Amino acid sequence: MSRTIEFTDTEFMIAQGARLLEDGKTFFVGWGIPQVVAILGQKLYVPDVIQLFEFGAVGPQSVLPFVRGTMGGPQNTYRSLQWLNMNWAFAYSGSGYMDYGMLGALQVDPYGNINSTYLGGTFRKPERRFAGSGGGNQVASHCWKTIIVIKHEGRRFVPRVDFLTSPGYLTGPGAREKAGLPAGTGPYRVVTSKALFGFDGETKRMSLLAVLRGLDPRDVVKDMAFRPMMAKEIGEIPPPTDEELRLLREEIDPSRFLIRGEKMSASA
Amino acid sequence: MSRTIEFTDTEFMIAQGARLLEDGKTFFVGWGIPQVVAILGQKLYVPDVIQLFEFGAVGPQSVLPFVRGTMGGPQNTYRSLQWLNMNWAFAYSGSGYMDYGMLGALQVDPYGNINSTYLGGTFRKPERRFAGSGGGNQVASHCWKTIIVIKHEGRRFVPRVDFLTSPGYLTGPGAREKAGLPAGTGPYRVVTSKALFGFDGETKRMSLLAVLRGLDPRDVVKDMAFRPMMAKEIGEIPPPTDEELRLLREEIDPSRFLIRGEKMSASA
Amino acid sequence: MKIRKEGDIEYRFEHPDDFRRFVRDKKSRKAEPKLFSSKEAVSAFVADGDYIVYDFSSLTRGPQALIREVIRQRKKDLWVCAEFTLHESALLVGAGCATRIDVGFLGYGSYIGQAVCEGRVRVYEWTNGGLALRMLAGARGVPFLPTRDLLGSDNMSVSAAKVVEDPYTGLPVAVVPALNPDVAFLHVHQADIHGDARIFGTNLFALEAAMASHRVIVSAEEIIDHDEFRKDPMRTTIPYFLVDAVVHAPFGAYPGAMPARYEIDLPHVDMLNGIRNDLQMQEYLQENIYSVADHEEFLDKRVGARRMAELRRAATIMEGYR
Amino acid sequence: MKIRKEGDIEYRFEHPDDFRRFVRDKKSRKAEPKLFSSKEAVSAFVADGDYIVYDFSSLTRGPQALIREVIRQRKKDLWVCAEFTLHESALLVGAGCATRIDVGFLGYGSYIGQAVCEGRVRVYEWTNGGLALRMLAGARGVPFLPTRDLLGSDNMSVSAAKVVEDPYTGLPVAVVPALNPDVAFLHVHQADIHGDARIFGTNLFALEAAMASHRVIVSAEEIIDHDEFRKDPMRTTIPYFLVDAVVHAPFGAYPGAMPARYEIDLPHVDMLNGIRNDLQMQEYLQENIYSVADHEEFLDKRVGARRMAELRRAATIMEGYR
Repeated sequence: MSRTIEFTDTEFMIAQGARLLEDGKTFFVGWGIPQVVAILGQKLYVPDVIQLFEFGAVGPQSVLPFVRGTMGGPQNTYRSLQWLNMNWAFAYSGSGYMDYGMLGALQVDPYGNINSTYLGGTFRKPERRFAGSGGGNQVASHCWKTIIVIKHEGRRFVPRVDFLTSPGYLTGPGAREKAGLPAGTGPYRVVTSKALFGFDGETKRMSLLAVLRGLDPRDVVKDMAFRPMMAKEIGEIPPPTDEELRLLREEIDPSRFLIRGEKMSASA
Repeated sequence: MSRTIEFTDTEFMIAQGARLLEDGKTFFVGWGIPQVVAILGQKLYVPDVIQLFEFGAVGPQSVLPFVRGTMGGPQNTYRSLQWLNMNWAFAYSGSGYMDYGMLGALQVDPYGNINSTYLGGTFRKPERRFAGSGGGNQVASHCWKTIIVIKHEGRRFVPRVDFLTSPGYLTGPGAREKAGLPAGTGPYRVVTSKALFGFDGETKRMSLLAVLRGLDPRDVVKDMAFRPMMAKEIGEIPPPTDEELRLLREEIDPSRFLIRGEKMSASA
Repeated sequence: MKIRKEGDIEYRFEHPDDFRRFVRDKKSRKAEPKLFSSKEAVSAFVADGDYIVYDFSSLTRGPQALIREVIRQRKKDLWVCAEFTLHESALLVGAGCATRIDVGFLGYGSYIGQAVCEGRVRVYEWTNGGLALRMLAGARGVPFLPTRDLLGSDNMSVSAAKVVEDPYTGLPVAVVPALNPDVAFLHVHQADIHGDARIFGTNLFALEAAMASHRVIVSAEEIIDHDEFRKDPMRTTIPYFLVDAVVHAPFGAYPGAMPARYEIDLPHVDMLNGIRNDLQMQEYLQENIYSVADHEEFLDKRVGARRMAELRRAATIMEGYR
Repeated sequence: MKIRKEGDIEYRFEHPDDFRRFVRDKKSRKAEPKLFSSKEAVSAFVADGDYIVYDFSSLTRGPQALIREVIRQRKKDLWVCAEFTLHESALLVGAGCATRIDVGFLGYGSYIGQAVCEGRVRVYEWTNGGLALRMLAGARGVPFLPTRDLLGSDNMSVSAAKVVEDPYTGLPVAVVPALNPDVAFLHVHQADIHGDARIFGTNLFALEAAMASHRVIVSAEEIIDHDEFRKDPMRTTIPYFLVDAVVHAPFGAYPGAMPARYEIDLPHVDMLNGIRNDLQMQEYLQENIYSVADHEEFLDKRVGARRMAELRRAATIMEGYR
């Protein structure tokens, strides 16, 4: 007999992201939801992951609860291996020491290019303006594998991003290298609030790998403004576990500021 | 009635160098005799001078006695304002914060170009090989005014250095700027064991400013392998004072390792 | 010539020789007392049209007292280096102080985004890494530095970053021009009256910014004896001869946190982030900045001893900050 | 392709992508115990033909125990980055280990100068600042960095530094290629068994070299608990994932000084500097290196507890070193 689990889309996105982390590896963590993904993962699955933050915290072991909005505060830098500054943080990534990068996005295109700058209009006259790159451009340029964490809203998946803030595979195979970006790097996974995407080895286009248990893959992709590739077998992602939800709700974000979202449910 | 002071040529060179220091200014200090000049000056005349060493000691107040050969040891870095590293040291000089540089030399030419690499033969087959630039090239390139400290031996003053290790005025007026070196910088004084030289504002050629009391300027320049310019009035430099000699002999270098040299005398 | 233009792109750039001359002629190396009130410091060293930079984040060790004083003095036409910061940009634009922003990170809250859409402020996209590198170039006295990012992105077209061919590999490499701001604001844990300063914890580019900027204003939670610095040179973040003014400003990072001193005032930050329009912005500015004479009056009348004590008690993580 | 040639000039250069791939594939990020004897560490991580770098000076915190072990193992054809060092180059050349030297500072004593004159070792002139910058480029993963020195000097013709036109000012600027050594030796005050390391005092480019090098051997006066590093992250010089081997080597900087631990053994250094010919060199090597099994036996039989105690007592300056 299977139970039904209730959760928000954000909770699912964070939980499935946390399960992707690889222990004993280095993660360059972007601002916002990626921080929560890294914290959940480190507490639950990958204690020996080394987080890096652009302001120079190397290997912190965060104190809970997570203080929303903050990055450089004492909670998020607690028990670091080393405290440095921004130019050193990007030296770690520039010289190849960062296995993974993890970033949020406003929009993403089939090649994993990220827009976090503006939506609609032009650069000088945007319809809606957002934060811009921060250190995202460096993270997406330098890290070996970039994980993009993004809400599963069709309008966020566009054939061409309004502004290319942080590079994915640009225009396709070989384009990163041709532009001068470090060889062998690029987007690796797109973690959404419904599904998980990878990138096809040949075409470098986004490819659906798995969906939340109970969802129909065709429904998952039908709102997307581009047609992703489909893996041979589409996997099924279990919903957040009790322990993931407990940790998120009681320890990481007791004010429920970050983990709120659309209500969902799935069988445990 | 004047006393006669007895001293070594090295002691005179150090003492007259120490008197050149300007209080409340920054000095990038090279290895060896320049260190002793800076120590004597700071103890006696310019307490608020800020010394900088290439290994990243900013503003030390050295402990005596001076430990010969050392630069980075605890004696020479005592009570620094800041301890950093080499790339930061050359950032201080690169961005214009170093008023003076002070360097030794094997050879110097009329434009104040310094050789500290080899003498005779070719680079690949030198007759005598020495230490090379160290950080001297950076000091002579970046600092506003470079002071060269060199024994007054005719063969050290050559029309053209065997190897241009650290730049003076290169081939003459405008040459530094044309090469891309920071504008307005260059050699300022040459302190020797007999005399003091400056550089002519127009020709940028070395010019005799003063000699040790009792010496004849013509004798001082006659051994030099190039003919320096002569200032309109050649000044007279008093010999080391009792206090300079006491400090050098009793506190700075009690083993007399560094201050030994040819015996000289002059009236006090 | 401190502003250059290439096509549509304006950028702050000063020939390294010009910056060097400023450093030679206008920056004293003397260990003199430099204690100023925030009013005096901002009045003396910040002019209309200046390019300003600050370290660190709005929520952590940001120089908030100095920013508020800039607003109180109604400085005009500032160009802001908005690296890893949040609401300062919104306040400076909302108050009519800033007209250009190098981004960085332009967050958060909707007010600043709206201002960009309305064309009330011009923005350039350098990215955080690009701005940090520009600051390092400015500090080293070189006209540019190369990097293997920015490449292939649209930031290249809305900044003055360029692509050059690496002379060793032939690879395309991005280069960014040096940045030498007019003024740097640094809020620190400890300073002496000459300007020697200590920051505990990480920083963005505190030393780079201090070295690269024409003028440096340090505000400090605590003023300590000069001798303390000489006893422990590894802990010096900034030596005095880079600094023009020292302001004693306890709670100078409020409403942000000062690590190991006090925590963030989250309700106040929420109020800031909730600003959606000019009416709300002007109300905030009136209440928290214009209507009080200075930082001290702001603390007394708008924060209060009780709240400050609470925030101090909330700062329980001391480990590593000393 | 780690050695390049332009005209007469050989230089060590690795494409940044190749170095990055090495870092990805061959450098573990796991916090594993890495305690080695100096014999094991040098045997495992130093190969004939390697390019080696060390921090700091021969007389201060130099990795002398590791250098002696390299000589004891009679490594061949090493290329040495001789920055701010003194007698190591002479010993490595005298022992037949090193055949190429990037200078730096090639001092002192007459032995090494004589070896250059006789063509027993090839030298290239990068200057101290140039080598430090090359190391920074290697650490940042960029193929080159620019600088406003070297220009106009003869070093340009006996190194692979080049002059390029700055894309912003048109100024001629010197550029130096990145340096990614095979092995870095760092002698530190404290390390844990994973490789986290602390240096007290200044350094040349300890973090740059650790980040830029393929392999990093840390020798430490003291092994401390990992937790100590996490309690005080500002004092970490090198984090463990850059480090391949940790050697516990008290008196590892002897005959040089370890600040706040022991002083220079000046008579021993004078003996070193007095070496004028090969006979004297071979005698020195035999007596101090070949004839003892390892660093510990060297300390017991050639230095002795009494002398070590004297040198410890002579280190009276503690201020700032903690």
